[in-house]
Amino acid sequence: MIEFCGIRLDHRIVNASGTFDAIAARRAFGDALFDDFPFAAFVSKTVTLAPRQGNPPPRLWELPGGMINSIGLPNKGLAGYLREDLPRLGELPVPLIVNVMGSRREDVVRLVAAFSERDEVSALELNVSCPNVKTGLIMGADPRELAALLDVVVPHAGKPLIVKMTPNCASPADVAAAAEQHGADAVSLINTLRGMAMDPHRPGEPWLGGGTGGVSGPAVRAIALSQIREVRERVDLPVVGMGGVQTGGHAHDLRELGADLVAVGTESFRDPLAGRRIADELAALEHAFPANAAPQVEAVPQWH
Amino acid sequence: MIEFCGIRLDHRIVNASGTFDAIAARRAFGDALFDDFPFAAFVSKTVTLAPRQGNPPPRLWELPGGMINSIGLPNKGLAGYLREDLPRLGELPVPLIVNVMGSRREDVVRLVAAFSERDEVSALELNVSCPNVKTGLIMGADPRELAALLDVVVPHAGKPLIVKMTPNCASPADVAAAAEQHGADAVSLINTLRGMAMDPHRPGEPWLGGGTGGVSGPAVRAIALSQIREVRERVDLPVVGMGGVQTGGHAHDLRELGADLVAVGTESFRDPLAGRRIADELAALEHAFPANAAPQVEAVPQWH
Amino acid sequence: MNTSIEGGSEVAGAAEYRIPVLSSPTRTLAPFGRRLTQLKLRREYGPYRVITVDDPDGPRPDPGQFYMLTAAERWGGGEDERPFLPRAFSVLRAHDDGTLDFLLEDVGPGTNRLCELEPGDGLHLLGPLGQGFTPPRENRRPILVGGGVGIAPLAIWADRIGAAALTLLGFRDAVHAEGAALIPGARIATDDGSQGYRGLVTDLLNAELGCDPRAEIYACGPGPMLEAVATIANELGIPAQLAMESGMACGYGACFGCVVETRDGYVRLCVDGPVIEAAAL
Amino acid sequence: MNTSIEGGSEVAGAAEYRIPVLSSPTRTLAPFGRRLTQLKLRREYGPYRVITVDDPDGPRPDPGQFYMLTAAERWGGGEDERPFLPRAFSVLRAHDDGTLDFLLEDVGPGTNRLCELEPGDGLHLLGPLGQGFTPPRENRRPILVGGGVGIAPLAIWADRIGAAALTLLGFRDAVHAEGAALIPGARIATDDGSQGYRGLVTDLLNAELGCDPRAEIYACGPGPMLEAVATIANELGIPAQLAMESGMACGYGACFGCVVETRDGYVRLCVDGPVIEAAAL
Ligand SMILES: Cc1cc2nc3c(=O)[nH]c(=O)nc-3n(C[C@H](O)[C@H](O)[C@H](O)COP(=O)(O)OP(=O)(O)OC[C@H]3O[C@@H](n4cnc5c(N)ncnc54)[C@H](O)[C@@H]3O)c2cc1C
Ligand SMILES: Cc1cc2nc3c(=O)[nH]c(=O)nc-3n(C[C@H](O)[C@H](O)[C@H](O)COP(=O)(O)OP(=O)(O)OC[C@H]3O[C@@H](n4cnc5c(N)ncnc54)[C@H](O)[C@@H]3O)c2cc1C
Ligand SMILES: Cc1cc2nc3c(=O)[nH]c(=O)nc-3n(C[C@H](O)[C@H](O)[C@H](O)COP(=O)(O)O)c2cc1C
Ligand SMILES: Cc1cc2nc3c(=O)[nH]c(=O)nc-3n(C[C@H](O)[C@H](O)[C@H](O)COP(=O)(O)O)c2cc1C
Ligand code: FES
Ligand code: FES
Repeated sequence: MIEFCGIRLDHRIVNASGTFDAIAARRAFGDALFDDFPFAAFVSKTVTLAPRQGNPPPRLWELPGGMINSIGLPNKGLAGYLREDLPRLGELPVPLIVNVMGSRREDVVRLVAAFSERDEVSALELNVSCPNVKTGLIMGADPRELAALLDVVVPHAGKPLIVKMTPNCASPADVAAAAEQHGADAVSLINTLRGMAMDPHRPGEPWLGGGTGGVSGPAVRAIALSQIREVRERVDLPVVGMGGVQTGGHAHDLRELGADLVAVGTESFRDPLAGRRIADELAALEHAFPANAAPQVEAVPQWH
Repeated sequence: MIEFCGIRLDHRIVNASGTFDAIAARRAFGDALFDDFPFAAFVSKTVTLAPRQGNPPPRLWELPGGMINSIGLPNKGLAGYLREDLPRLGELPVPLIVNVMGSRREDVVRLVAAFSERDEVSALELNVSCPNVKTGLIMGADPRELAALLDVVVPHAGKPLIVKMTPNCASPADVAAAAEQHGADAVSLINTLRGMAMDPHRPGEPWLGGGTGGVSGPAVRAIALSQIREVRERVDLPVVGMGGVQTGGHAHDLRELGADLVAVGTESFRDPLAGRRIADELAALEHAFPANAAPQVEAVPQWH
Repeated sequence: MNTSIEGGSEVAGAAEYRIPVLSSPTRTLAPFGRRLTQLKLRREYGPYRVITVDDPDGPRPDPGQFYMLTAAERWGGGEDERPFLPRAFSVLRAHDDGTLDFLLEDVGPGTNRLCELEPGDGLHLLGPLGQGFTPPRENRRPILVGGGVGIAPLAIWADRIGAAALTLLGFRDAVHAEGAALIPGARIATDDGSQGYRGLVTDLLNAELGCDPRAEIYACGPGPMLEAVATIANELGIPAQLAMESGMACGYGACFGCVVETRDGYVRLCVDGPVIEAAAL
Repeated sequence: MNTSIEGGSEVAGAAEYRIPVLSSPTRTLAPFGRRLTQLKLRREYGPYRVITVDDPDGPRPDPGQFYMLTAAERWGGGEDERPFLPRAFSVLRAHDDGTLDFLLEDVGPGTNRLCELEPGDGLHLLGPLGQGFTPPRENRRPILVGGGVGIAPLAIWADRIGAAALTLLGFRDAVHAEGAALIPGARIATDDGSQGYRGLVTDLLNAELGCDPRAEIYACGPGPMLEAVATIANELGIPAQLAMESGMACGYGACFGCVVETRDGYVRLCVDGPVIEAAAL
């Protein structure tokens, strides 16, 4: 048993938002899913205030050691989610963390307030990778923008609030510091890196229906390591580390850098039980080499 | 024959700064290097005002489809470079583009002014991936910071000035727009993405002597495509596109997105003649499918 | 509209009859987690390859269900350093000895690597997944329509519904038509006339429906063929169950990457399909 | 200091004699660009593998020079989806029929893939690269000291300088010592004493130098062995040419990744080495 933001968890592996749908998985695997649930907590896909159908297909492109997705955050919207999904997710054998996003600060407040009232929900994850329709800035890419958002949202958060940072920014450490100073309870990173692919059959045209997409998987692991380390060195908040984790060794690397929890995303597409395997491998490694509370690594030159 | 910033070039493939050393290559291959020089122009490794020895080894880490380097910009410094290297580079059969960097605006001014006076030099590339020692901001990650730098540098630039952008920023398009408005003659992108690797033999310790490094190669190509496209859609400046280019097809993709020149970096490590092969493959493709002046792609949602 | 994104029973909406793929009681569940297994046998049928894979612990799949396959070794390092993700394949046949047959066409790094596998080589298998075919509605005779590698799910379906089934298969040419040997008694059309009827398999279908429209169509094949079948079926108001394809990352509803557009919005083909009613499109 | 980064003749500096690897007139140049060639033969020597590669168009390499090798197929897709970059290997021998021998030890995805290659398989080859050994200074007898796979450059060097050369080789055990067959007449030490002298090859070297210190040492092997050799040589003021290793991306001076620290600063091992004078360290 470990504790994260006051939530008791069986182990340190959770799913990355949007990479595991417990409701669909139950349709495919039945109750076997519950008997051997791979994650210590379940993180929902991003929920927005209004329903979203998502981007037109194709939504996937495969990379060397990874993929690009332009799913476009399909979801039922707050009302539909509260009505249809939350009750079913309440049946899960592990704590539920609901991931929310809005392009207006008021929207985020409404989402956070609504989920804070529900007992099924143990914590909230705030996806700040979208632009603020008013300022045009990506909410999570600019420390001031994030601070302003948190100042209006935090008072309405009745549950621990995890800020899901975007890697598409100049200084993740500055953003994390803003999150810490303005009342976030934890940060999670990395989200996907903006990327695109060309259509092999139509020269000059993008492959993805959404034009651009987000890069994930082992291909981004090196970038995740440095952003997680940079953030860990700056803030004392609990950190959920993710980005290309495929093995207990990868998870242990993040633990060594100071991540409290490790999220598994793309690897679950290759095996729905990957989270369980990684948790077991990590447990074995933590037994062999206990992870350091603080990272052992010194400050480094920023020039390459 | 094509033209770029008033320089006449045989084709559209150049080397990426720091990935080909013509002087060392001549020691390894002799004059055969000149008989079949792979690039239409030669871009130097970054030159700084003071000499730099670079980062302690190990400096390399291999990734799936790419690598991380923490070379640390070793160079002889302005004086040594002018004295020893420039005369030798003057013998090259192609135009020379000198890449410079400084952490004080005055340093950049001195570098730009000094190289502007030399006939061996056809253009300057300004590496803005370093922090400004005064403001602490990465010079190329923040539009205002870059604007302020260019305002003092451009008046001293007696040659076309190419801004080598950093991909580690929130909005490459905003940075490119600042470059355009403040007198740059072209932009080049992408530089390496900040990344790191853990030492397989020492748990918790970074592998690279420099701690973190820069990710390059095919692993970053998807990210390069989207940044180049984003920039091309915003500015009218000539664009030098790079990032994981391995084939004429990859180069043609960048041309389709509106890149004027394409730079080859990491692929040259796999074969010093890669640039020549890619130039030939690109020529064949441009013959088959002429690249569009303007990119055919429409604006896209920023959400994934 | 948006509700259809989670799939589930809402989708039927205005359709003349409920979409069985979404409401059908019979969906064979997959064991949770991928299984490491072995290739036992491989055979060629013209340009196609049939691989027989051990699956002693798996359940018997429904016709029309699919599996996600990954070679246990060297999954990666092919063209463009791919593949990385698993690949989806309809089950061609399930045998009593607990083996499964799959029909492969080498079109890229994933299928290429799977076609390389030799008896004894390891592969990972997840499934059976998705929603398969459902029996014809009363007094409708089943007509199976397949194109190219798309004949795979029709073979196991033909086995199941037996003699009743009339099977029409289309191929590029006689070489590709060697695949037809997998469904004895099928009528064949080839684009170049090098075997059987010269023309499109949908011509054969039209002829059949001309004689007697009280049929239910089961189709699998290239996109354009399925569209043609859907148009024919919808115009005549004949039910057609289409086994469709789309690019998939996970195969079990996790990534939302495999959506196809239906009149009710996007549905995930891996959980709400791969068999979709033409009337729903 | 910084000037040494570009390598070149400045490095010698305070050293007792100029560093020949940096000033030597004899460096065989590599043809520009990698060449596609074929594996002709492979043999086992205990845990080591010798591959013979066709190189009709390449020049004859200097002893101590190296090549960058890449398998033409499946370079990638191994452990961690690697390798991606080419790998550096000293030339073991160059034959009159235009073939080259390399000695491989499987330590990771790159060497593993190269060890898999069979006669007829393609590989890319760039070289010969770097600066090799230079002849002993007058009236000094050459002593060759090798450890493990590090015996490779000593074989071609022994061929060149002939009978004069005394060769001392160290291995983990008798199994690894099978590699010694590549240099007939060599004296052998093993860590576990399972063959030849029980102990370190540097003990044999010390004994030799005890009898007669007028020698020049040529060494290649694991880091600790080379350090021990350098210490011995520097203490006795005996010249020692060390064929060193470091991680390389390009092999021809392009990446600045392969530096080793010398008393004059970092030098690129691929252009200023791989043979470095112990006195320069
Ligand atoms: C439910 C279902 C059942 C199927 N059943 C069968 C079957 O029984 N037999 C069979 O042979 N096939 C079947 N398929 C199709 C099979 O899954 C694909 O042919 C296979 O995934 C192709 O993978 P590949 O790596 O060989 O080719 P890919 O390289 O993936 O090429 C396939 C197509 O994907 C696109 N593409 C190209 N590069 C990329 C990239 N980097 N990322 C994403 N897309 C790319 C192109 O349009 C290309 O034409 C089925 C598919 C589904 C969804
Ligand atoms: C001039 C020269 C001559 C050589 N001659 C020979 C020879 O004759 N015979 C021979 O067998 N070898 C020789 N080598 C060594 C050989 O080049 C290496 O053993 C080889 O490059 C290892 O590659 P690999 O993929 O098999 O192993 P790697 O996985 O590269 O492992 C080798 C070492 O690299 C480090 N490493 C692990 N993962 C990574 C990563 N992702 N990125 C970077 N480093 C990593 C670890 O420390 C590991 O121990 C020579 C090297 C040089 C420089
Ligand atoms: C298909 C897909 C969908 C995703 N959807 C979401 C999402 O809805 N909300 C979110 O915050 N992150 C989303 N992500 C990002 C992941 O949560 C995670 O940050 C990222 O994939 C990096 O982890 P990985 O490399 O292990 O996949 C998605 C990622 C993928 C691949
Ligand atoms: C080993 C190495 C050294 C580099 N040195 C420099 C440099 O000195 N200055 C610079 O502007 N970019 C430098 N770069 C970045 C490249 O110029 C290029 O922007 C990047 O590698 C992406 O291109 P690629 O994927 O084709 O390598 C370096 C890249 C590598 C791999
Ligand atoms: S393939 Fe992932 S949701 Fe269908
Ligand atoms: S290996 Fe690239 S400079 Fe030596």
